[in-house]
Formats: sequence, C-alpha cells, structure tokens
Amino acid sequence: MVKKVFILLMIILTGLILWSFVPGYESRTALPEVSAHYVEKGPEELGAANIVTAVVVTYRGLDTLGEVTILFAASAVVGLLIHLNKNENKRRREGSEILRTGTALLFPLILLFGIYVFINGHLTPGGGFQGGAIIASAVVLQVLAYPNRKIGHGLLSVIESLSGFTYVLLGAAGVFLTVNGFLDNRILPLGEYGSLLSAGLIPVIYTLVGLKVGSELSSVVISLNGESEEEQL
Amino acid sequence: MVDPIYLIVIALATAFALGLFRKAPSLLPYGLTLAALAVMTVISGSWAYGILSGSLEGTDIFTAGFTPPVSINLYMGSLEAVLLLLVNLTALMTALVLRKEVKDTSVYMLMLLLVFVMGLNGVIMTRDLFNLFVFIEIVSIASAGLIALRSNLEQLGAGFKFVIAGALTSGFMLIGIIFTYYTTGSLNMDVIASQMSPALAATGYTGLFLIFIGMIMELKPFPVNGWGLDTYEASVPAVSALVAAGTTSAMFYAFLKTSYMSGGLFVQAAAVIGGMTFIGMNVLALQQDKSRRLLGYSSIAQIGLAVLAYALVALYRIENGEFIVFALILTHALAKALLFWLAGIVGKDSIHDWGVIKKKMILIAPFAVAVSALLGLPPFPSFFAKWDLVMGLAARGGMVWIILILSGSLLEAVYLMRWFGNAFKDSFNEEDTLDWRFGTVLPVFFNMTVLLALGYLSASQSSFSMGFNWILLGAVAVLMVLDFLPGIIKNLLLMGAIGYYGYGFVMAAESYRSVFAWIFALGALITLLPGFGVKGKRMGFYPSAALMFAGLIGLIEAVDFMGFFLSWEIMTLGSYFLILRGKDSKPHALSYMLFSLGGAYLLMTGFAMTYAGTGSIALGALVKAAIIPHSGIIFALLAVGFMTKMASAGLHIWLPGAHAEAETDVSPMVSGILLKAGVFGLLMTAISMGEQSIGPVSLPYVLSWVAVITALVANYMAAMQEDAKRLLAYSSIGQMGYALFGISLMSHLGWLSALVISIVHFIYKVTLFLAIGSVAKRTGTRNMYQMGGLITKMPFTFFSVLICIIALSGIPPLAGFSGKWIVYNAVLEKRWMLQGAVAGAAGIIAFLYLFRLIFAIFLGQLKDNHRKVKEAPFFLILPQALLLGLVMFFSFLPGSLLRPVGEILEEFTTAGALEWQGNMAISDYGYWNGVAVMWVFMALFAVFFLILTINGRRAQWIKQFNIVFAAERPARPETTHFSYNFFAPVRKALGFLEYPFTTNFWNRVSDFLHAVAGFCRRIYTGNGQTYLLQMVIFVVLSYMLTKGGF
Amino acid sequence: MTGTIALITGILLVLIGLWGILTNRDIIRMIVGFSLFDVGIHIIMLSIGYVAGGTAPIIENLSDIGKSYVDPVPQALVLTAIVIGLGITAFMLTYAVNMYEKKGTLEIDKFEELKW
Amino acid sequence: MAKMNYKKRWADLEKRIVVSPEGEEFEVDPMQDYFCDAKPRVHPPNKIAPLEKFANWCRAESIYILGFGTGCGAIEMRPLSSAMYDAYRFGVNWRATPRQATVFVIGGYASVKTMKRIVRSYEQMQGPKFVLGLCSCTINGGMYWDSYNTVNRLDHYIPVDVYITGCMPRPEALLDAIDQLKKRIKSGRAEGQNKYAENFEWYKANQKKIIKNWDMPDYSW
Amino acid sequence: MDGFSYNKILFAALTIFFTINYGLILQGIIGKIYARVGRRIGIRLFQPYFNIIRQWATRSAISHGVMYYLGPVFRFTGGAGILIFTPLILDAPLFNSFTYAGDVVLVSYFIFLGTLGMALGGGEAGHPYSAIAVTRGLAQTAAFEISLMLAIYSIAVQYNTISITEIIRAQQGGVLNWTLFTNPIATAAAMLAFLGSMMRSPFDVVLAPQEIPVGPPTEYQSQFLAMLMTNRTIFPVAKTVLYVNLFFGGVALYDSYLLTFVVFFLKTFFVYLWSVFVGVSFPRFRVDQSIRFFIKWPLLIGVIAVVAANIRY
Repeated sequence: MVKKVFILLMIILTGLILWSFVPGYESRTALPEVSAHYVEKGPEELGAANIVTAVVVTYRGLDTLGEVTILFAASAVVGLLIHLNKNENKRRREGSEILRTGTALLFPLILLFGIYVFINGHLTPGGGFQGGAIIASAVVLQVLAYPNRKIGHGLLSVIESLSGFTYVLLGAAGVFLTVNGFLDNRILPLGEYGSLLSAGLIPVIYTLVGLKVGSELSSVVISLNGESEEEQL
Repeated sequence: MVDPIYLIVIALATAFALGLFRKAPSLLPYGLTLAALAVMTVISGSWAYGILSGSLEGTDIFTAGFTPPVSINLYMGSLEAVLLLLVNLTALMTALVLRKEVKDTSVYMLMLLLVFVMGLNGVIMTRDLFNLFVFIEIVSIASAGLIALRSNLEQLGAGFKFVIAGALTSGFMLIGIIFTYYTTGSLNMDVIASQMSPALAATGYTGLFLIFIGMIMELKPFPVNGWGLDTYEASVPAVSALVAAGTTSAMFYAFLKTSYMSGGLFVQAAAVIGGMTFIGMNVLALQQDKSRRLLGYSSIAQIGLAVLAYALVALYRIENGEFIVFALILTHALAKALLFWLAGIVGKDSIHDWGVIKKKMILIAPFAVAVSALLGLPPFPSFFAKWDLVMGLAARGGMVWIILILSGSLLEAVYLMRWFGNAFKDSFNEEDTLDWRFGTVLPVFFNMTVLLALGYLSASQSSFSMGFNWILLGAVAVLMVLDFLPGIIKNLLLMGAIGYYGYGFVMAAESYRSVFAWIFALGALITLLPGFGVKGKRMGFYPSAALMFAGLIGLIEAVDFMGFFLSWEIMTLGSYFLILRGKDSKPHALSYMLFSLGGAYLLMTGFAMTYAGTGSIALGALVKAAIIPHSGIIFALLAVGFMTKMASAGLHIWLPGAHAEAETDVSPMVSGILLKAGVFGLLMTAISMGEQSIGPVSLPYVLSWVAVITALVANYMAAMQEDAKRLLAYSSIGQMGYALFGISLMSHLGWLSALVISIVHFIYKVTLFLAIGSVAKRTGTRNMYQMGGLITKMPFTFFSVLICIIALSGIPPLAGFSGKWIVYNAVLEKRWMLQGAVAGAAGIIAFLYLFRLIFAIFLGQLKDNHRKVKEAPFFLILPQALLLGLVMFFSFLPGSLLRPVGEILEEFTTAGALEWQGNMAISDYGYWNGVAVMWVFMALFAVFFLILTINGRRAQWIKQFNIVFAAERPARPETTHFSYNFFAPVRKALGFLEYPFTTNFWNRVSDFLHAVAGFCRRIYTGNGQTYLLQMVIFVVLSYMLTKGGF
Repeated sequence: MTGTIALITGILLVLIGLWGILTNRDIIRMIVGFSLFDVGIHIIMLSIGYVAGGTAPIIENLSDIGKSYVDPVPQALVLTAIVIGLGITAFMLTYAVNMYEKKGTLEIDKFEELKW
Repeated sequence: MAKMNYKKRWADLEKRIVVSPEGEEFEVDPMQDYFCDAKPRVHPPNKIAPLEKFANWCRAESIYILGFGTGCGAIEMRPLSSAMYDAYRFGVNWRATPRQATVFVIGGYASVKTMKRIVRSYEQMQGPKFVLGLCSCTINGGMYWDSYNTVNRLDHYIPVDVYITGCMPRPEALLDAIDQLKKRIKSGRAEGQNKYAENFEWYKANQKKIIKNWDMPDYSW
Repeated sequence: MDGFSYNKILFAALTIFFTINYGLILQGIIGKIYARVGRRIGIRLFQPYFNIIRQWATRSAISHGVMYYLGPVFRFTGGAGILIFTPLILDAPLFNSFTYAGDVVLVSYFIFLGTLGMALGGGEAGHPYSAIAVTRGLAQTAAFEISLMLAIYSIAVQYNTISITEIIRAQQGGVLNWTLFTNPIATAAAMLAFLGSMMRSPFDVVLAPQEIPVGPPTEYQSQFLAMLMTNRTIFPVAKTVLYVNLFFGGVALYDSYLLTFVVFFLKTFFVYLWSVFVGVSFPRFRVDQSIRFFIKWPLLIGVIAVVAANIRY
C-alpha cells in the first residue's frame, strides 16, 4: 500500500514535470518555418498531394527507412525467438463457422483494400504502413479462423526481403542519379499532380513499404501463432 | 570518397537480402554479412584516415535532395569517422566471434547484427533529433534481439528488462523531442543549437530536460542501471562486447550531440550524474565475482567517467577536451570489447575460475593490456586523457573532481586487478577448455595491438609535451615479441640493452640523479645475472623486468611531471607483473598494485596542484611550488605518494608479502632497487621544495616521526618473523624508514645519509635476498626454523650473509656504519634527538633480526634432509661476489663513497657538510676515520686469531651432536635447534608493537567498502518493475535538482 | 483550446500508462500499460502539431496552397512513432510468450535470476 | 622382546632414509653423521718443565668443580660454598658445564644409570681434568657392594685422582681431598686424562660391561 | 686527533696489557666484595690470574666449526677495539693510541662487534642454550641502549660535540664541572643503562648460570674460553672508562703519574661498584621484566634529559 502511494506520488511528480509544459502551450496559429515550406512548396517539389506522405517518404525518408527497419528487426527478433524455441504445438480451438465463413469472404477484400490504401498513399490519407497493417489484419483473421493451420514464412519472407532490398536500392539510386539524393523521389518523373502515377517514386516506395509491412506483421502474427517451415501459404 | 550514406545502404540492403537465404547453407549469409561489415569498415576507415590525415574534410550528407532543415542530414566529421570505424570494426570482429552461433540462429542473428550496426552508424552520424530517436530505437530493438541469442531464462529476463527500460526511456525522450519541436519549430539539431538562447532554454526547459534525461538513461547512470548490468551478464559475451564498445560509444556521442544542442544546459547535472555513476559502479563492483557482470559494472563506470570528463571539460573549459573525452571512450571501447571476447574464450563466469586462461599463456598479454588500459596506466590513451583532465581541472580549481576521479579509478583497480591476479595465479581444472579459434582469438589480439598503437599515437595528442624516451618502451616491445626465445638469450639481450643504454644514461645523469642512475643501471645488470641460471623460456619475465627498468630509467631521465609520472606508472606496472610471478603472491601483488596506484594518484594530484600554481609541468617547477599557496599540501601529497613506494608505516602492508613471495631474483630487484625510486622521488621533492608546513605543522617534522616509527616497528616485526624472506622484507621497510628520516632532516647531512643508506641498502639487500633466496631454493622452504647448520653446506652464502648483516647493522669496520654516523651528526645538527633515539633503538632491534637470520639458517643444528644440500648455483653467487667486493671497497675507503655524494649535495646546501682531512671525516660534532678503524680491526683480528691458532692447534673438530646436553645427548636436530618463536621474551614484553594496527585499518577500510557495496547493490533487485520505478524516481529527482523545484 | 485538451489528455494517458506499468505485476498488463503510455505520447505529439483552424495537410489542388493546414511534421512523426511502438509491443509480447513458456508464469518479480 | 624395546627406544639413532628438498633419497646414519667418533688422544705435558710446573700450579690453585651431584655425597659439596667453609678462598669454584670444569667430584655411589652420565660428562671435560671419588661407595661399593646396579670400584671406569672415605664424609674431608688433589697436581702426577686415553680400550670395555644400552660413539666429545 | 704513527701500535698493546692486569685485579676486588657481602672470606685477590692462566694452559680443545673458532676472536677484537678507541686518560699519548679513529658513536657501535662475535660463535656450537642466551642478551641490550642513547644525545647537545676527548675536556676544572653535576638527569639515565650493560643482577638472566649454563659461551672451553675470559677482564673496564669519560669528568693527566692512576682507579672502581652494589642488593629480572623496566623509567628519564638539554643548551 505504502508502495502504491509512493508510486502515485512519483506519477504525480512526473505529471508535474509534464505539466510544466502546459502553461506555455497554446495551439499554433501559424506553421513553423519548415512545415510551412512543406505545405507551400511540397506539392510543387514532390508532386504529392498528401503532404504527410511527402514528409514521411521523402523529406524525412530516412526516418521511414528506419521505421521499416524497426519493424524488420522486430519481426527478426520474433522469428529468432520462435526459431530458437520450437516446441510441439498445442492444438487450439478452431474458429467458429461464422468466423471461418466470414474470413473466407473478407480475406480477399481486406487484402484488396490494403493494397488500395498504400497505392494511394500520396494522394489520400493512408500509405504503406496503414496498408500493410490492413493486409496483416487479413492474416490475423485467417489465423483466428484456422489457428491450427500452419503457415510457412517462405513466401512472406521473400516478399519482405525483396521489397526491403528494393526499397534500399531505390533509395540508393537517388545518390547515383542526383546530388545528395538518397531517397529522393524525383528520380522518376513527378507526373501529373493528383493522379495515381504521380509524385515520382513515392507510390513505388509506398507499395514496397506496404508489402514489406504487410508481410512483416503477418509473419509476426504467424510466428506468434507457432511457426512451421513445411507448409507454404 | 565513398558517400557515407552507403554505410547505411550496405548494412540495410544486406540485412534485407538475407531473408532470401533462409534456406541456404549458413556459410553464404554469414559470408555476406562479413563482407558487408568489412566494406563498411573500409569505408569508415578510409574516412577516418582521410579526415585525420587532413586530406578530407568533414562533410554534410544530405538526403532527399534537399538541404536541412527541410530534410534530414547526416554529418561525417573526424569524431564520427573514428567512432564509425570503431563500431564497424568491433562489429566485424564480433561477427567473427559469433561464427558458432550462426547455425542455431538461422539468418536472424545476422540480420539483427547488421541492423544493429546500421543503427549505431545512424546514431553517430545523424543530425536530426527525431531521426536520432529512430536510430536509437533500432539499436535497442536489435540489441534486445541479440541479447536473447540463446533464449535461455536469464537472457529472456534480462532482455525483457532491457526492453521495458528502453521503452520508458524512449517514451520520455519522445515527449522531450516533441516539446522541443514545439518551442523551436525544428528538429534539426544544428538549427536548434543556433537558436539556443537563455530565453529559449527557459521556455523549452521541459523538452530539453526530457531529451537530456532520456539520453542519460540510455547511458545507464547509477543507480538506475540494473537492467544494463543484467544485459551485460546474460548476453553472449561477443554481443556484450559489441554493446559495451559499440552502443555505449555511439550513445555517448549522441548524448554529446544533444548536449551541444541544448547549449550545455545540463552540464552540471551531467557532471554529478557521471561522477556518481563512476564512483557508485566502482564501489558496487567490489562485491562482484561474476566476470561478465563485473565487466558490466566496469563499462558503466567508464561511461560515467566519460560523461563526467565531458561535463568537466565543458564546465571548466579545459583545453584539449575532445582528446580527453574520446581517448577515454576509445580506450574503454577497445579494452572492454577485448575483455568480453576474452570472457567468451574463457567461457567461465566466476572470476575464480579464470585460471583456465593459463592454458594459453599468451592470452595473459591481451588481458594485461586491457586491464591496464582501463585503469589508465601508461602507455594507453586513457592515461594521457586522465593526465590532461586532472591537470586541466587543477589549473581551474576543480580539486574535488580530481579526488573523485582518482578515487574512482583506485576502486576500479581493486576489482580489475583482483580479477587479473586470480586469473594469473589460480589453478585450473585440466579438463576445462578454451574456445580457442581463429575467429575468437584474432579480435582479442587485434584490439590489443590497436590499444598499444593508440597509446603511442595519443602521446602526441596530449596537450602536454612529454620528456619520455619511447625507445625504452620500444625495447620492452621487442622483448615481448621475442618472448619465444630461450631465457638466456633474452637475458643477454636485456642486459646488453641496459648496458648499452645505461652507460650513456649514467654518464648523462646529473647531481643526485646520478646516484640513483648508478643504483638502477648497476642494479639492473647485477640482478639480471641470476637469470642465466634459470632454464627454460621464462615467459613474461623479461618483458616485465624490462618494463620496470624502463620505468626506473625514465624516472631519472624525466624532465617534466608527465614523463616522471609516466615512468612511475610503467615501473609500477612492470614490478607488479614481476611480483605477481611469485608463488603465493596473489594477494600481495594486488595490495602492492593498489597502494602503488593510490600513491601514484596522490603524486598526480600533487603534480597537478603544482601545475595549477606555477603553470609549468617541468620538474623544476617544484622549486617554484615552494612558495605558492598550498605548497604544504603539495609537499604532503607528493611525500605520501612517494612514501607508499617506500612502504612507510601505515602504507607498508603490501611490502612484506610482495617481496617475500617474489621469485629469488625478483626479490632483490623489487627490494634492492625499486624501493629507491621512492627515495629518489622524495629526495627530489625535499630538495626542490625545502621545508614546508601545513598551518603550524612542519611536514618534515611529521615525516621524521613517521620515519622513525616505521624503522622501529618494522625492525621489531622483522625480528618476529619465521619466514626468512619476510624478515628481509620487513628489514627493507625499516631501512627505508632510515632513508626517510634522513630526507626529513632537510639538511646536508640528512640527505647525505639518505643517499648513503640508499646505496648501501641496495648493495646488501640485493645480496641478502640473493643469498637467502638461494638458501630457500636449495632447502625448499623459507621458514627459518626448518633450516639450520647450513654454514658447512653453503659456506659462501653464509659469508655473504655475514658481511651483509654486519654492514646492515652498521657495525663499524664495514660500510654500513657511515650511514649511522652521519645520521647521528645530522640529528644533533637538527636537534631531533627523540627521533634520533627511536631510530637508534630501531638500529639495535635490527641486531635481533639479523642475528636470528644468520643463526637460524646457518648456525645451530643441520637438519636430516639438508645434509646433501649444495652451495648456491654459480649465477646466484656471482652477483653476490660482485656486490661483496663493492661493500669491501666502500668499507676500506669510505671516503670514496661519501666524498662524491657529499659534493653532489653541496650544490643544494653546504651547511654542516663534512670536512675531510685525509681519510678523516669531520662534522660539526664529531669525527670518524673509517680507514683507521678498518686497519685497527684487521690488526687486532689478525693478532688474536694468531694467538688462538698457535695455542689451540690441537683442537679436535667435532660434530653437531657433540654438545653438553646435561649428560645426555640430543635426539634429533629438529628438537635441538632453537629457532621457533626466537624472541619469545621480547614478544612478551613488547608484543603490543605487533598489534596489526595498519593491517586492521586497511582491512576495515576494505571491509567497509565491500559492505557498502554489498548493501547498496541490493537496489539491483532483479525485478524489472522496480527498475522502472527507480527510473521514474531518477527522472523526478533529476528534474527537481536541476531546476530546483517544479 | 482543442490542442490544450488533447495535450492534457495525452499527459493523463501517459500517467495512467505509467501507473499501469508500475503497479501491475503481470507482464501482459504491463505491456498494456506501455501501450497506453505510447498512445498518450502520440496524442501529445498530435496536439503539438495542431494549428487552430487548420485542416489535414492534403492539398488536392495546387491552388489550395496557402490555406491553413495543421502541421504535417508531427503527423509524420506520429506515424513513425506508432510503427515503432507497434514493433516494440510485438517484441514485448514475443518475449512474454517465451518467458511464459520457460517459466510458466508471467509475474515480473519471478524473473529475478540476475541481480546484484 | 627386550631387544625390540631397545630398538624402539633409540629409534633416533637408527639409520633412516630421508628425502632431500630436491627429492633425492639418501640415508642418514646418526652415529656417523651427528657424532664425532674420534678416539681420545694423549696430551703430553709441556716440554718446557718450568712452564708446565707453573701451569700445574695455576691448575691446582684454580679448581673448577663440575656442578653435577651424582649421588647422596653431593650433599656434602654444597656446604663448601657456604660462609662456614668458604671453599672459594682455596680457589675452588663451581661450573655448570663440563666444558668449563676441571674437577669432577663423584658424589657417592654411582648407579649403572648414572655411570653412563658420569662417563659422558667426564669425557666432555677438557683436560687436564681430575676426579675426586667421594664416599666409600666409589671405592668398593660401600653399603651397596652387592647391589645389582651400583658400581663397585670407580677407577675401573674412569681414572680417579683422590678417594675420600666415609659414609658420609664431612665437608672438611672434601676440603682435605681438594688439598690432596692440589698437591698431586702440583707434583705433576695427576695425569688421569692421559691415563684414560692410553687405556681407553680397557676403560671402555669395563664401562660397556655394565652399561648395556651404550647408544653413542665410544667417546663423547 | 693526530694521525697514525708506528709507536701507537706499541701504545695500543700496552694499553691492552695494562687493562688486562687492571681488570684482573678489579675482578679480584669485586669478588672479595661479593664474598664480604655474603660474610665470607672470599677469593684471593689474584685468583682471577690463576683462573685465566689455567684456562690458557688447557691441553685439549674441541672446535665446533669456523664461526665457533672465530667467535672469540671477534669478541676480543671488539673489546680491545673499544679500549683503544676510547681515551683512557686524557691527553696521555700512551692511553690515546687510536682515539683519532672515531667518536662516541664509533665506540658505542664497536661494542656490537664483540656481541656479534659471541653470538655467532655460540650459535655455531649448536647448543640451544647459547641461542637462548643470545636472544636474551640482545633483547636486553635493545632495551637499555635507548636510554643510553638519549643520555649521550643529551650531553652531546650540552657539550656541542660527540668527540669523547672533547667531552672530557669540557668537564675539567673541578668536580662540579662533571656531567654528573651539570646534567644529572642524563647521568641517571645512563647509569641505569649501565646496569643493564654489565650483565650483573638484576639483569643477569642472560647468563643464568644453572638454567642455561653460563649463557652464550656454554660450549666454550679451553683457549676459546680463555680468550673470552681475557675479554671479560678488559670489557667491563672499557665500558666503565667510557662512562667515566662521559659522565664523571674522565681522567686527566696529572703531574704525578701516581695521582693519575689513583684517580683512574677510584673513578672506574666506584662506577663499577655501582653495578656491584645494585647487583648484590636486587634479585634477578626475567628478560621481559627487564625490558619493561628499561622502557619505563630509564627511558622516561632519558627523554627528560634530552628535552631538558634541548631547552637549556
């Protein structure tokens, strides 16, 4: 009890630290310089309607690469731990009839939606991560419906590796083709503003990211469910 | 030049591509990984070389085709290049070491390794705050994966604690980043730094603080680092190596970047936290006996030191700060990686099981190098860094920090040296194996080489010019390389080198230096002679001896404090290795090292204060230091520092064991020669600084009492020893007490006596140790009561002991008397009669132990098993004969010794100098004609001998049991030889002198520290949640203390 | 005002998350605490990027440039942060699964193999 | 049985194998290695007669008696140092060690056990040395003449210079005997040491006849 | 303080000869005094002569080894050395043969040569009693030397010299100039130390005639003992002379040789007698008791002497 009171006290004190920021805070009325640059010059420079996407994929592309890497590392760790602790799998209760039927129905739709989301990442809210997550949710559904079906990593990891590798290569291509152009999307023509095939490399990268995130999250889910090397998806 | 962005590209591309090789034979992905790491190493290496050699300049690396702050940028400068090289090299080496793990872990481990390295590269290079956060997350996730490489319970537990601690830290940091973004409108560190102003610092305080505290917590500050320790302990050693070398260096650099960004807002807090970590971890490590956890403690402590160094450099505006901080970091990274790899090779966790390392003796070399480097011993970069730091601090009034740094270093020495001693001395199970593979061994030796090379390079980087002759260390290195040769050849080489160098060196030495130059050079040659009698290679002996003699020579040649101190440490190091070679020398070598280091740190402080006061580090500055404020404290520091080497009362407890347990020909080196280094230093101080006092207390007066009490108690203790070599060791303490007394008299005669005692003590103590050593060798014991009657078996040895004890006790016809006579006159001149009387009493107590020595060993009853003992081997007798010749020469012509030495001292003071009339020395009080005494003695002796022989020519020579035994006969020599507890009545009367005040005192200090460590380390409960709570408390408290409220 | 509310909500969530982390001995609950903690941080980030009266920074026509948009940078950052948080959560869960399999319990204070 | 006991008792003097510090094994024979086994030598008087005479005079006037009371007669020796008899005035003195004594007063009966010690002590004295046989027992065994363990005639075992009869003799008799001894020394006839050396075999045989456990070399140096 | 000339060898020999005779007579007298205290008639005055000649005339001898053989030589060298390094009579060339070789420090250290010789010789005899006695002797010496040293320091400061000749000279001109009167505390300390050095009761457990027969020389006999006995005649005289010189005005050379010798005799005799008187009055100390004694009172007095001298001079 004393401990909890003490913890509470500490949390309150932590709250005070954070609170010290609040009095000085008020919602901005104007954008900071850099953000203003993004909003004002972004569409022209990168040709992406979704400024957030422009920031994520190009202006702060290195962050995104790192982000992808983190997911990659997480999935590698999950893979490693599962790989190291192969143990006989307990049988789990199968999903209900409704679930299985629903899954069969929804699975392709969800996949399709996911692909839509990341392909249109530069135009509408959404993007590679979101799309990838949607795709992975399809796999989650699958796993929930058929918990005893063992799904192999083979294809997923090939997709994951290839998309990641390509992403890096495309980023590096910028260095070759332009000055200081690592992850520069402008090595492809910007195209017509607002159309699907515009904003240079952004849709490509987002596609790759989507594939990669989708396959990574899927493989994490599958790994957590219990890995099997034999069966392929 | 290759764009540094490729470092990231290559690592990532390879990592991603590895997924394609899941099914391939493990060699292929492994080869790819190695290749990627090698290419990265080459790239970073070429940048490091280019920038350091000046052919390249630091460059910004822009991404996305924009310039910052619009896009994220990286920076490649000299520091970055060096750190990248370090990280990538360590990663490459670690990959080599991890070869065995590849099979079990599929491609995952390799992926994680590459991602990890990529993250480190990013952390080092990035200039964007959020990007830094991303890279830190990459590093922490990848390392959390690598920690669980074997996925056992310990690793999982440690990994989980690591993850949650990391999550909490990064959470705070992220809040900090976003707050800062709000206040500054930018994420680019350079932009933020350029905007930084007091006003901004005030409004953005919370954000900056959270970033700071996050970064600090990444560096595992004391006491919120239990998770870090667990990580170090649980991981595969190779991974720990990478974490210790790579992560900490990169995180430290990131910390520096953020700290620069905030305009040094939290420098004071960093200093406090760094200092606390350095001391705290070193104290807590005392109780640790698991090697990897110990290394964890040490790593964190070292990072604490680096943080502290950075903060102090910033606070006190110390010059050459970059060198200081990075020398510390680099040394730590290289040495710590080496030690972790070594732990992997050894495969034993308890430091008591490390004896197995001796299966490959050569592994001792990197071990020694790493430990020395961590302790900041020369010639490693950390030595120069610490020197610069301490000097800078002193010059700017940071005395408290100096004390903190040096005491922390001393604590660190306790456990590291104890560990090293264990490894070197402990026995091991023959069945145990080492993980001796190319992949594991190469990194170890590679890092060792790098450390040595860096040492040489960093000497020039220090902001202090240094009068040290690197040729000396070069010779040591040559001997180290040639260690595979037979001992005799190495001995010839070393003697040749000393002879060749020594000639010029002795000739070049001036003033009182020449006296010590003679002792060191001649002593080296003479004490190396017995080495010819030792068969086999004697691995490690000659490099160590060379190291010690190099230090001694350097001491004489030094022209400035740095050269002097460096030589001092080198000498200490060499002698430590020599002493450690002895049979049961483990604890004694440790205490020797600790006291020496403690003394050395006092010297360093004293030098630093002198530098602060005079602005010069030339040895001549000591003269100027005599009149600056605090000169008394400087004198006291230096005196105590040198007195640890001379083993004065209170600081002596290392000596008896160290000298007694050392090998036969090492004892004379460390006793006859090495102790004179302390005399030299103290004499230099005394001559340069003159009489000093702290307040009303005159320091020479205090010294004089310490000296005579040392002499008295040490001589008494010597008389109570059963072990012959311990007896001699205590005798050395007593003799050094006389020398100290001579110095403390601060007069011509006093110094003359100190010099004369140094010379004759060198002669007879070397002889005695050789003689007694050869007896111990022949009889297989050092206990005197187990010997007896050896005069007939070892007549020459007896003779040399006889001459030496007469000389040592100062009985007139021999050379020892001159020292006593001068002391009497000096005492009268100074009128310190009470001290003089105590010294005199000590001199008489000396008879007690001297008689015991010669009686119990050579006289009395010969034991059964010694009936076939042979005379000492030739190479032990030869040096004795040479030295006896010297004794006799000085005895016949005392003037030949006293006159030149006296003339040397007349340069400093002539008051009370001896006046010479022919062979007669005349002082203000008395006179003495050594030649006349000698001739009278000889004449009387001859006449009486003749009378006895003419009258007693019919004497029947009888055997040992033909004694009057109350009409009975003795039964056994053992029961007839009176030797055990020889001075029982004295013990009955004066036993209180034996009460181990000093030993108890130091034991209590040690017990106290260990108890504190044992108590305090309970904060590391092992419960991850508690660790989190501690971290929250830490954040709260830090905020309160830095801001002074909320 | 909207921004302040969001900010305070975020801070509260952070604190609640902390409470969860520090008081629940069950590892899964702790992970939930961390998720809350993360979400709180994300909300704080969004509140920072809020510009009064601004809309989402999606410029469908080039002519819309110059209108009031909210700050896209925190949004980008939050996206990254979410993904990182996701990775870490997945990661913790994996650890939890493995720890449970090794020890049969999920109480954090049972994992004290290493201490001192 | 007796022999075995004997062996056990004097195990100290048996040959034994010892190991040197270097691990070499070798035999130690205590009789050879620890004791000098030379025979006593005859020490002829100084050739220069006056010198010898002077020396004898000094020997006579400086009597150092070995303070070893072998039997009940020794009780008569003590009063000599008292104020009543004050033998010091005759140049008599007592010494605790045979090495420094010149006169051995055999104080009464000499049992076999004591005889061994008497012989040893006598042999350890440096000559010229003289023996006074005190009490009748030293002459013929006295009242113990038929005892199983008392020596009957002392001069069969060591040369005796002067006998004193009586049982017990008075201290005055001892003083008189000392006087007689002085005369004998001054006249140069007190050559007991040389007699012992010359007839060493005979004496030793006699001694060994009664002392069975002679556990030393023949002559105790 | 002139240098060497060959007649000094003769002088030295004469000094030794004179001292041997003087010492033997002194022994006779002391023996007589001892007897009188015990109400005996006691030895004849020349008994020591008989003893020593008898000892030198011993026919047989045994030797335990080289150091055993050389021990008495060392011992005698030590004793004779002190004698000829100390001025027996001030300014008498005959009795100042080698005083130019050194001062009081030399003399007090030369004493140990004899001690060492005895110890080594007795040690090689292999007799445990020798070693026991040597340990006792050394222990006792170590104890009493401190107060002697303090006393010597005290008078060295007083007279500003450590040359024995100069110290004697400074005490000339009347009885009241003696150290005894000018520095009584130092004298007291020294005279207590003197008791210890004379090996008489209560400090004679070193010899303990019956317990460890005659101490270190327990195995000595024949001419070896004779040499030790000769040394024993001169050694106490030499020591006494040293004390007389330092504390009782020394012996000046008077116009009449007879007077000079009478003064010499009286002074040395009475100083010697001090130890005899104490000896006949007090029982024996054990070694630890005598050490405790010496590090208590004599030491305290010695410290006072030094402090007082330091203040006064």
